[in-house]
Amino acid sequence: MIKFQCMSRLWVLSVLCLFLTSCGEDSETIKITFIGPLTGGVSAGGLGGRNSADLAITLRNQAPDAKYKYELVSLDDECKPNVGVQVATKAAANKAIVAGVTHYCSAVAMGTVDVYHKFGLPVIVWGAVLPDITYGNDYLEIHRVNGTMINQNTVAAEFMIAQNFSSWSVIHDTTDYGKGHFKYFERALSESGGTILGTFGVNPDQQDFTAELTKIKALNPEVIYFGGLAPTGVRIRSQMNKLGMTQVFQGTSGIVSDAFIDGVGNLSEGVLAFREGAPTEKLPGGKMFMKAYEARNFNEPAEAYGAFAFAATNLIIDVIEQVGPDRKLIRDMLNETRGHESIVGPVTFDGNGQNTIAVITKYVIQDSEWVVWEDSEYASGKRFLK
Amino acid sequence: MDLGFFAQYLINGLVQGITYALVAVGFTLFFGVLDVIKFSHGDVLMLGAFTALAVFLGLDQLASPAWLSLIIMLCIGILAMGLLGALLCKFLVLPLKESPPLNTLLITLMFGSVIREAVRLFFPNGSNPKPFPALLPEASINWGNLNLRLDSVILIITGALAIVVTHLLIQKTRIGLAIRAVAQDEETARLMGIDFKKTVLVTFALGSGLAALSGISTGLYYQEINFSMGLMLGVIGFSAAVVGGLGSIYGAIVGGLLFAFLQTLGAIWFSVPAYKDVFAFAVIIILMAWRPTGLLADRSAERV
Amino acid sequence: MATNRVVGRPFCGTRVITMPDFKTKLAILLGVALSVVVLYGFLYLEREWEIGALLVMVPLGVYFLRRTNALTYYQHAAREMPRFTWISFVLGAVVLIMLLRHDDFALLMLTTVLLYATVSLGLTIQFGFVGVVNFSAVAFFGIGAYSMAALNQHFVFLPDLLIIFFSGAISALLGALLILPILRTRGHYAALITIAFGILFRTFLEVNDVLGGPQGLKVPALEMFGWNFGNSFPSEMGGGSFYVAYAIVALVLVAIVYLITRLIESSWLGLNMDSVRLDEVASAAFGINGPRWKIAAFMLGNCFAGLAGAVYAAMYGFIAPANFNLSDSLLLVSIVLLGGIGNAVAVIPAAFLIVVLPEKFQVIQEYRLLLFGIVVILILRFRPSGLMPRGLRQYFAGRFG
Amino acid sequence: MRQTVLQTKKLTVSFGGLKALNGLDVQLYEGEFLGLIGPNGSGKTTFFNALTGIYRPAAGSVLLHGNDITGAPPNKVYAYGITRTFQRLRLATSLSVLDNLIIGNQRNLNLGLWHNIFNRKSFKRQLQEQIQISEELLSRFSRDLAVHLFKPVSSLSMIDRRRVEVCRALISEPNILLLDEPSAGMTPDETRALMDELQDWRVKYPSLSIILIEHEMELINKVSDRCVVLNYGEKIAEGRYSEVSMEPGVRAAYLGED
Repeated sequence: MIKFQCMSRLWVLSVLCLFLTSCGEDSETIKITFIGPLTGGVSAGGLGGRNSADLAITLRNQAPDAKYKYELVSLDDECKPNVGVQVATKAAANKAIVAGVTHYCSAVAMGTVDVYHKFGLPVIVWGAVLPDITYGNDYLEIHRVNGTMINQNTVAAEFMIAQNFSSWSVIHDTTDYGKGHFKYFERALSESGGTILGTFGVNPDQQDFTAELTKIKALNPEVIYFGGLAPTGVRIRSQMNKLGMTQVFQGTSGIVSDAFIDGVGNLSEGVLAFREGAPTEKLPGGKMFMKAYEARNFNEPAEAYGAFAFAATNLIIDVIEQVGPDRKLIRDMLNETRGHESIVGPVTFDGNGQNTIAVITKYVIQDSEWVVWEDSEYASGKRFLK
Repeated sequence: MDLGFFAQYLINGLVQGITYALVAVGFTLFFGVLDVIKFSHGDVLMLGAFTALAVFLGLDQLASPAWLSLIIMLCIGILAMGLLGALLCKFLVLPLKESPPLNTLLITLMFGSVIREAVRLFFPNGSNPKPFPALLPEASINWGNLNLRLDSVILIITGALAIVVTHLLIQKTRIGLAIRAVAQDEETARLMGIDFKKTVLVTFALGSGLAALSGISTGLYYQEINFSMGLMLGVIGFSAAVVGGLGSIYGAIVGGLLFAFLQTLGAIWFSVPAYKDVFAFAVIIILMAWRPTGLLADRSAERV
Repeated sequence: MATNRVVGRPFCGTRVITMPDFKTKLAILLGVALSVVVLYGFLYLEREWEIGALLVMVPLGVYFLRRTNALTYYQHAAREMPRFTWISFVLGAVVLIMLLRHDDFALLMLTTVLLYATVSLGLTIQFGFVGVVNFSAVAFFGIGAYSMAALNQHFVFLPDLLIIFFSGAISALLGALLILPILRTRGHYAALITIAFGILFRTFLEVNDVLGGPQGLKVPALEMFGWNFGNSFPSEMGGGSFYVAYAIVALVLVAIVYLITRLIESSWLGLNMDSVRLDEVASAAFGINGPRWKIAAFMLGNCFAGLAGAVYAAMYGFIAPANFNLSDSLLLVSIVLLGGIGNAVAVIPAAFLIVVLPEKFQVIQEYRLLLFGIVVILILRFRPSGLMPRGLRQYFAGRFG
Repeated sequence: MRQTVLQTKKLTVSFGGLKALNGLDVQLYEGEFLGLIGPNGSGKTTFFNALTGIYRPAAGSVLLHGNDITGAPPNKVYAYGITRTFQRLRLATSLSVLDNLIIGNQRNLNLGLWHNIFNRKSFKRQLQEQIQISEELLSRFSRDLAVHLFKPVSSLSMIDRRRVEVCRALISEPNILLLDEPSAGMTPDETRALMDELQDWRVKYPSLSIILIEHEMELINKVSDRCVVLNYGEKIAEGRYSEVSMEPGVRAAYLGED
């Protein structure tokens, strides 16, 4: 019994300690938030982005000429709008956080822009591609380094027509990402004069696509356009093989990742995809980024949008170095970004905060590697699609 | 419709249906002995596939021939999941026997999400889909528009065989007798000297082993596995078991095939194939209203 | 003899604990104060080691309280004076809201907890009382949310308070579609029907662009009693986040729904529902119309979910199909089970755990759901019937006549 | 001649092809104690289930005071004043004794929303009334049992549970009581005690008619006014136990003699 009393007193004491110590002030670092999906189905992209943002912060903290010390506050939005609003509120309501690098999933970004506006937190979107995120509002706080799906699909459609393809079948997932891509691709294609033979909206969690593919087989298009992310894309490309289908597989930015090649294996040869931004590996800064990323030994690869998260974080830090840690000043300064050099090419924000220098890079998989089209043996005529 | 395409749909549906049926048999077994839903079933399936993949990657370095690798993968995968199933039962399911049955559901649900998150985090680069080796012969016959592959045929036969063996195990062996006795009436079975705990553990091991088998065959068929593959398969397997009639192996088979059939039909009918799940589940709701205890469950009157 | 009886008196072994009135009241107030402090701390603590310490301290604290029988005493006190307890807890919640009035995020979480608790109370009636399992709670929550969005868009003239009620009603009415299959099936079979409905609902919203499709819908802030809920409180009113208004609306909602649930439980309605759950055949033999109670409970529970969904939509300002997954339904079911099935009070601490804990685990980033799963497994393993198992029915407060 | 309260005419219940009851004619008079005997599976419980509306008869009719109530649902049958007990106890074990008894008194409860939710004063009055009735009823059966009124049924002994089940059937003061093997799981002494208590009750309510399913022949002999013997869903004999038990057909079917 004595032991019990002793223990309970100890307990009360330690709880008091806990409260008292947690009342202490935070250290003098400048906080930037990163928000993306760290758990659940699309966490691969989110973790790649988180690591890249983290890398940007670490590199800057190591730089001798940096004025401030920075700290990254990473939050998980699970790719769910409601959780996104929660964490966005958490970040935006925290006055210590001065800016954010936010969102991979478009539906989440759509839900949170109001929150950032309300609390005045300037953010740069690093991965979500729905045009409405920047163009659906006139909030000064919202910026985006990556291009939208409009740019991507215009380039894609024109390019494919130039390669003498004329008929498509579309498989897209029914999330905002896949549906949006389909919408803009269809629009671009009708302008360029291609035809879509059939469209198949599918559930991204779906495992088996043989029924849809059999239907496509009957339509016999030249190209299968896939709007969606790597996991679904891997399944579809593998299952095409099951049915003996040899159509050209054209994807969107969502499949530009090593995961796609790893998942598909040998079948990946000749798969096409398009991504906003200059090819990371061709810019001097990009090479440095890839090397530094490698050196950190992260558990996860940077994925397609890691470079954007890195660029966005760096852009924010550059602005803070210039104007100091003040949300309003950062916001206004960000809006004046013109031709800022980054690892994804120069960044210029238009009136809506959208990066207008929409470089779209065309990729093709050659020998299990994403190769920029212009450098590939396909472009030089040594290999042929199909 | 062209006959070739028709046959293609049929084969696709059959492979899927057999996979669903294998999962459903697990649900039916657990329900039979313990009257519980084990919601982690789909995730156990996924873990089985990942275990097999890990084994393969290990064997790959020893350069073992494909058939040998396959056998070792199957053995280790099934045994490991059987063991996991038994452990899960022993430490999480049986201790909750006296509490509300839904709590078992919750604890297995959480266990499933722990497995899922653990694979995602601790399997190297586990948040991305993983290629699964194509160890089955890939020969195929092109017959009109039908592309019939040898591996599909092998998988259909293996799946069917596994179900038949399970059925025989339950109908013809001593342990099968014990399982049936426990399923009939736990109290009486105990009085007859049947080791209740052991029987339940064996059943869980059996069901989980089957899940591993279906996980591995899913991997072999699609040549790709990912950490969330068990989610939908689990829900569909459960639906198949229930529609067929819980407690009946035939019911599980019928339910599995029916579900695959509905999905394929939905994919053919609707211009947006994502409606196929809406369609399949809507039909299921109607079927349940028509046959409240499933299609094949014995509808003996309740004892009053 | 019948005058001085304790009705539905709590038993602790064979001992009946008696306490004088003022002492009971004091004990209740103390408990409320303690809860407010703990919750405040819970919402306020942020850092890694703090959360870790909390995870160790809270179970230890509960253990100490149990060792000293404080919890048993408290339970009895609350049973003796349920009305006083209820009012003090509502006041305690108001105090908590006031304490947190500048902390937007904490208020958002608190309000979410209250709204989830409201849905869980609906589930308590559904499967805690009458025994109809519902694995599509989030679908009805979603129906409420989408009704709010749609009505707000197309019927601008309707006052928001009315829209909230309509949302609840629409939820209940759409739920009526499931009545026939649910009445015909039971147990796991009924569970499947609701699971199917949940998946159906989500896929439908996503594929169809009528209600915004996968991109979701914006929902304007509430406007009630001449106050726009999107506004922060001006400094002459003491200042405060705009979430304060939502928190209060949610508090009023949960308080009313809780009251309704408790009144149902402590009347013949609840008794009949329990009877139907425990043995439908025997109940029928004593004149209880099972289907009638099932329908009533199912509709009422869905109505609660719809009401909560409407407020939720307005507060978050944005809804999308991805908010309404099967996993969210299971989360709501977890709240009821973790609390102790059928116990209306238990829903609130359980909702706190299930909603706030994953949020607290943000510090460990990608490992948070793993840890959350483990914590829930441990709780269930050591409290197999939930945190606060349901006790015997109590028709009236402790003393009688 | 006493008045017939319940009468079945050619009552037939079938499961699939099997006829569990085959053209059964049974009459029950007012205030009578009728024993229903027969080997296992002879259709005794099925007869109860058909009477109380749990099974729907395939043919034949059930007349209550001359009114046809064939196929009425269980809750209607209860409203007509027919209550029953179950062979395997079907009490709500997690509820208190009081709750179980109140469930039995369903037809005297006011289920109105106003009464239950808003007008708690009048509800309280009804509750007090129910407590009093329950207490009186329980103490009639066993003085000790009334003390346990607020305890969960799961904490009671077997005999007490049996008593509660019988009380649940009696509390609404039915006209007809159907007892389905109340002696199952009890010692002979306990059974005797229960039967004595029932006999006391009959003295108070002479118009109550009882049908008793029982395996214990001695018990039937002691308490029943008349017996009906079933075999394979058909009535093979009827009359006083002493007469019936002598009939060769009964001995063959029931007592297993050649």
